[in-house]
Amino acid sequence: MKGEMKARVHVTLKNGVLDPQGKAIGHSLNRLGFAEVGDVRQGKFIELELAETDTAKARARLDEMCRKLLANTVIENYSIELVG
Amino acid sequence: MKGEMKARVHVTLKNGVLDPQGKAIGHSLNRLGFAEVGDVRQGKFIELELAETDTAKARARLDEMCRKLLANTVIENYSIELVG
Amino acid sequence: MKAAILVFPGSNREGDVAKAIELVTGRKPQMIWHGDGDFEKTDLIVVPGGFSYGDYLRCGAMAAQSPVMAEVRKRAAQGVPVLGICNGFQIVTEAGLLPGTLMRNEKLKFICGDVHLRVETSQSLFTNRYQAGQVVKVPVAHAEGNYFADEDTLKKLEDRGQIAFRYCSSDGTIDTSGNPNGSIRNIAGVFNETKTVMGLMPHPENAVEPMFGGSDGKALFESLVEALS
Amino acid sequence: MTIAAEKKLPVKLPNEPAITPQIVAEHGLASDEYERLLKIMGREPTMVELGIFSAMWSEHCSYKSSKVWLKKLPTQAPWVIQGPGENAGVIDIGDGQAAIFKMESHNHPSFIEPYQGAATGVGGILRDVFTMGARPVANLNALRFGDPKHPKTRHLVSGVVAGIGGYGNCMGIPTVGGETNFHAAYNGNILVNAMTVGIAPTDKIFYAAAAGLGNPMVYVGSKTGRDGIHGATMSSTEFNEDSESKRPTVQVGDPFVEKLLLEACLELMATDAIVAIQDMGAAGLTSSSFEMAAKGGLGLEMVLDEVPMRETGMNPYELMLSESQERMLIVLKPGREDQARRIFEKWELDFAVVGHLTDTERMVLSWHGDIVANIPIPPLVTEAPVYERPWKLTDLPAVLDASAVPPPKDWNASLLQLMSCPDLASKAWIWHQYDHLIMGNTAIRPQDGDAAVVRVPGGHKGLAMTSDCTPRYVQAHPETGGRQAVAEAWRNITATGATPLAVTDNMNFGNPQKPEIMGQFAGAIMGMAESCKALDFPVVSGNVSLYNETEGRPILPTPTIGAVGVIDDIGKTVGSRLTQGGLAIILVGETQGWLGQSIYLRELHGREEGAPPPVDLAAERRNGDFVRGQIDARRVAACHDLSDGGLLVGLAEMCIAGGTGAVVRAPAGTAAPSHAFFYGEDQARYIIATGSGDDILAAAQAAGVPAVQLGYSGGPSLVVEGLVSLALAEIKAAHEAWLPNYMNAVE
Ligand SMILES: Nc1ncnc2c1ncn2[C@@H]1O[C@H](COP(=O)(O)OP(=O)(O)O)[C@@H](O)[C@H]1O
Ligand SMILES: [Mg+2]
Repeated sequence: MKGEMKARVHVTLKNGVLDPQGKAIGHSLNRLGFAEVGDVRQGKFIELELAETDTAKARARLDEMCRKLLANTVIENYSIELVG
Repeated sequence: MKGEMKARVHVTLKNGVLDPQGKAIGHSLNRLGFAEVGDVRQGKFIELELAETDTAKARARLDEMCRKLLANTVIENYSIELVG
Repeated sequence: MKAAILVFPGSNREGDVAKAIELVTGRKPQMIWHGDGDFEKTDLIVVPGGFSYGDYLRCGAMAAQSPVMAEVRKRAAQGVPVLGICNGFQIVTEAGLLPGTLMRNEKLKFICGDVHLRVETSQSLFTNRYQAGQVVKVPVAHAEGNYFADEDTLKKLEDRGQIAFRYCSSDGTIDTSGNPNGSIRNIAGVFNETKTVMGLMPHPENAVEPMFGGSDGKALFESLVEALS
Repeated sequence: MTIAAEKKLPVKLPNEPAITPQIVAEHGLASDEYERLLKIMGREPTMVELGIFSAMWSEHCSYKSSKVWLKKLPTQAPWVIQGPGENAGVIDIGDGQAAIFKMESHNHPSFIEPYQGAATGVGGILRDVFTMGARPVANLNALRFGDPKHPKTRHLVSGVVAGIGGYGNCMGIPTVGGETNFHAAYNGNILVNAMTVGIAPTDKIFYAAAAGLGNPMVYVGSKTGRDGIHGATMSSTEFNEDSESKRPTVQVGDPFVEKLLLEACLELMATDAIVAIQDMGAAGLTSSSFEMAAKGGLGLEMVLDEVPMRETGMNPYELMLSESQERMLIVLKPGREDQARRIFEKWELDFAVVGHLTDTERMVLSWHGDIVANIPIPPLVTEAPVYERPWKLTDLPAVLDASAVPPPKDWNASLLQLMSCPDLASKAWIWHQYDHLIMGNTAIRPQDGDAAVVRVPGGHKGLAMTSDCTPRYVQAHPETGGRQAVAEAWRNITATGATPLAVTDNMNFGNPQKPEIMGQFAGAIMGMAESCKALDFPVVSGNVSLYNETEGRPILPTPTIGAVGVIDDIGKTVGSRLTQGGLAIILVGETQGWLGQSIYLRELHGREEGAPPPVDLAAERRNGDFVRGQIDARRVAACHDLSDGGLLVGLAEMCIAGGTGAVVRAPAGTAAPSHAFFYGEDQARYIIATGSGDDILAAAQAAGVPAVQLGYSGGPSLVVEGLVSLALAEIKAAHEAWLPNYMNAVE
């Protein structure tokens, strides 16, 4: 059975890596009159349903998914959260 | 001075809206041997620095930013979090 | 020269590069389906352009994990030349065969049109039919071609002559006016350390006939024929 | 089983509401239409059945207001293989090859959600073409936006362009041409018309008519979700304030899946397993299954439980009306299910046998073992409402006397102003976002010629294609405007050296229940029909989009014409770029100096008045055939047809595209005032640049074609003796800056 556990993964660019999307968003917000906006960074947010009940195992598997596919560890960090 | 407050915005697809990205990611994970993965949805995660000290005001402004630019409210939901 | 072209779900310039290779070699390259972990011996592996797996998540990320790429990694280690074009460059980079990464274009838009490139070296399998410093006109068509690498990597690339092409203006000047996507130091194409793997964002395969976009890209394929036949 | 088919009464779904007049109205059915339904059914319908009727009888699917008029368009020629009525039109282009093409609108969805609306518009038209067995080789798009100053316009341009590019680029089909206009009449209702051209072998064309009792119907592609339910009914009703609240009905496209679907379908088509195939467009599974059965004179039974579903808890009503994208319905030969399944599974697509063909001429749907719909097919088609709506033609406005229109105060400034006005400014910002080079066959790119020219794979032939309409002419006088749109498309193809072969149209109009709107429609059709007849240019496919109004304000009537032509030797094709000095600049066609409805009048004097330029079809034909002949004889270096903005704008476009200037003057004896001569929009004209000026002039005289030399190419400037002297760099900068500057600005 799938969907017994839910995971939320955040993938963000490492510090020092240029973020063209974040920069463009910041720029646009400033031009739209949101002068209070400073640095903007854009990342990804991935929600997964997992057919797994063991939290520790789920976490280990998610870690593997992130390293293998979800994040490019040359330029990105990731963080994993398990819910329900 | 900018950067006195940090905000985190999550933008996710509304329920029922097709998420081609999430679908492809789920497929790929399955193919890579992560058979336990069921539904996958991908969203955006945006971090902003704000030159603002009033939480209520910041929240109202962020709401406006989301509606104006960050989210496409036709198909997306957003949520706002203020940190520090 | 025997060439093999990989085909992923979502590849779409495999036909263009096959046509270009056939034009210079007179023989049809073999097309390799992404699920095939093994394929015939070949002198050159081409990873073509397109939107493998929809370019979802990160361009090239899902294709880099396919069975066929495991085989490509193995063969590249044995010295079989690999050419990654556009999405192929992204895939090869995600697969760890080339340094750096390709990010969203600075202006966040897909861009298609002719660009000028300065050939940085003629000392390679891929560029021996060009002159170093020569300016050529070749099209680009991508949304994520903004090359990025950290300072250490860039220094190594420069020191070892691993930069193949840079975007430039029509007179060869390297400045922002000729840079279509914000690539760091105008880098359009790079080699691995042994110069047996090359990735580039522009499409030399769409510049091999005078009536259809000019023929400045042809020499790249002729270089390979020269080196590999 | 067959005998008792009609006796199988459907059950109601749990919680199914009783059918009230309000529910009927919400389904867009008029009360007399509902009466008609009751007569056909002989009983009250279930919700599923009501939904099916409503979709099939919507304006979008039934063409109920336009049918009687569309019949007036000529649809035949010896080279037409398939005219209107199938998914797309098919013409013979020689060598055993056919060109398959169609244009379709996605206006309302694009206004609500510009990216996805435009993207799924491209996805839909691509499926229409590859469902017939063609590999798409080119896309075009015709866009009309509101006033640039309107607060929504920038956002709409940005989203629509990104959506068209996002879908077409991923599919690997070059987007090679189109047109883009701005006018306040589109403020609340933009137009997004997308066209696809494909190539197939003439002996391998696939049609939608089902055949073969008992043959399996299979569903392939993406799963069905709750997308766009009511989309077909929505696109058939007028907009109002709360149509924005219908937002969740927007469909999201997945071009990646469509690319897989294209490859999988072509792979299956290479076998002989297919009997009939039909894409699921508007009204999804309903219209696709219905049309296949109706065209084949058969019935069908579908088990809706078998339909691949994206979400849990979906019901038959939703399954039948969903407009989820990237889906197809196929009738297979018996026993070919496994062969087909293997192909679709290889491409990682859903595949399901959902039903089979029967001889009952009824559509019978089952769900969890119960029958939920049982509808007789023929009466739903034969008794579909058809309206001869009252119509009132627009009177021809008074002809504007050119001498009553003031000349420009400053000629240089006037040319710069025209070259940078929204309608005439370069659209490079748009087409650079489209991959126009993939496939390596693009010989004439956007802005390099009047039509795009694409090599037909596997030979030396070229296909020329264009999209044209001048809505302000149609508004002023629909008959003239209809005539002009077809003539301009024909001319654009001619200017590349290709022979124009056939037309697809996209009729975008307001509310047909208003006699003056219906009159616009009728007038435009009459004008188009005349042109198509006179130019041997049949209509082979098309689309009608009505109710393009906001708060009662209609758009400019916009019958967009997409056209295709062929040139046997692509090496002979010419573009409009002036790349060489010392060439004679020759004007072909007669110039009276027609300023009514001209861009000059609108942009410099703020007036949208007068009769539009008349279209002399005999002159069109004569002049066009002459120009094509000269190109074929390789006497022409560059050629450009004259349309918006007139002679001087056309010449300036040639100069800046090719980086070569020109020095010209009005020929001795010109009767028209200078501003009318240089900015008038008289039809049937071309500019030719040639090294054989005398030969061409002599040939023109012999052929009875008006032609006159205006000057020579060369130099870094465009010079009109005594009037204009501008560096090309300055014209180019003005021409190219407007759109990017506009898009980068913020209010
Ligand atoms: N939306 C668009 N997509 C692609 N190309 C476009 C678009 N709009 C305009 N173009 C291109 O810009 C050029 C100028 O368009 P237009 O002024 O309509 O040409 P013409 O008047 O010669 O028909 C053409 O090559 C056309 O294909
Ligand atoms: Mg036009």
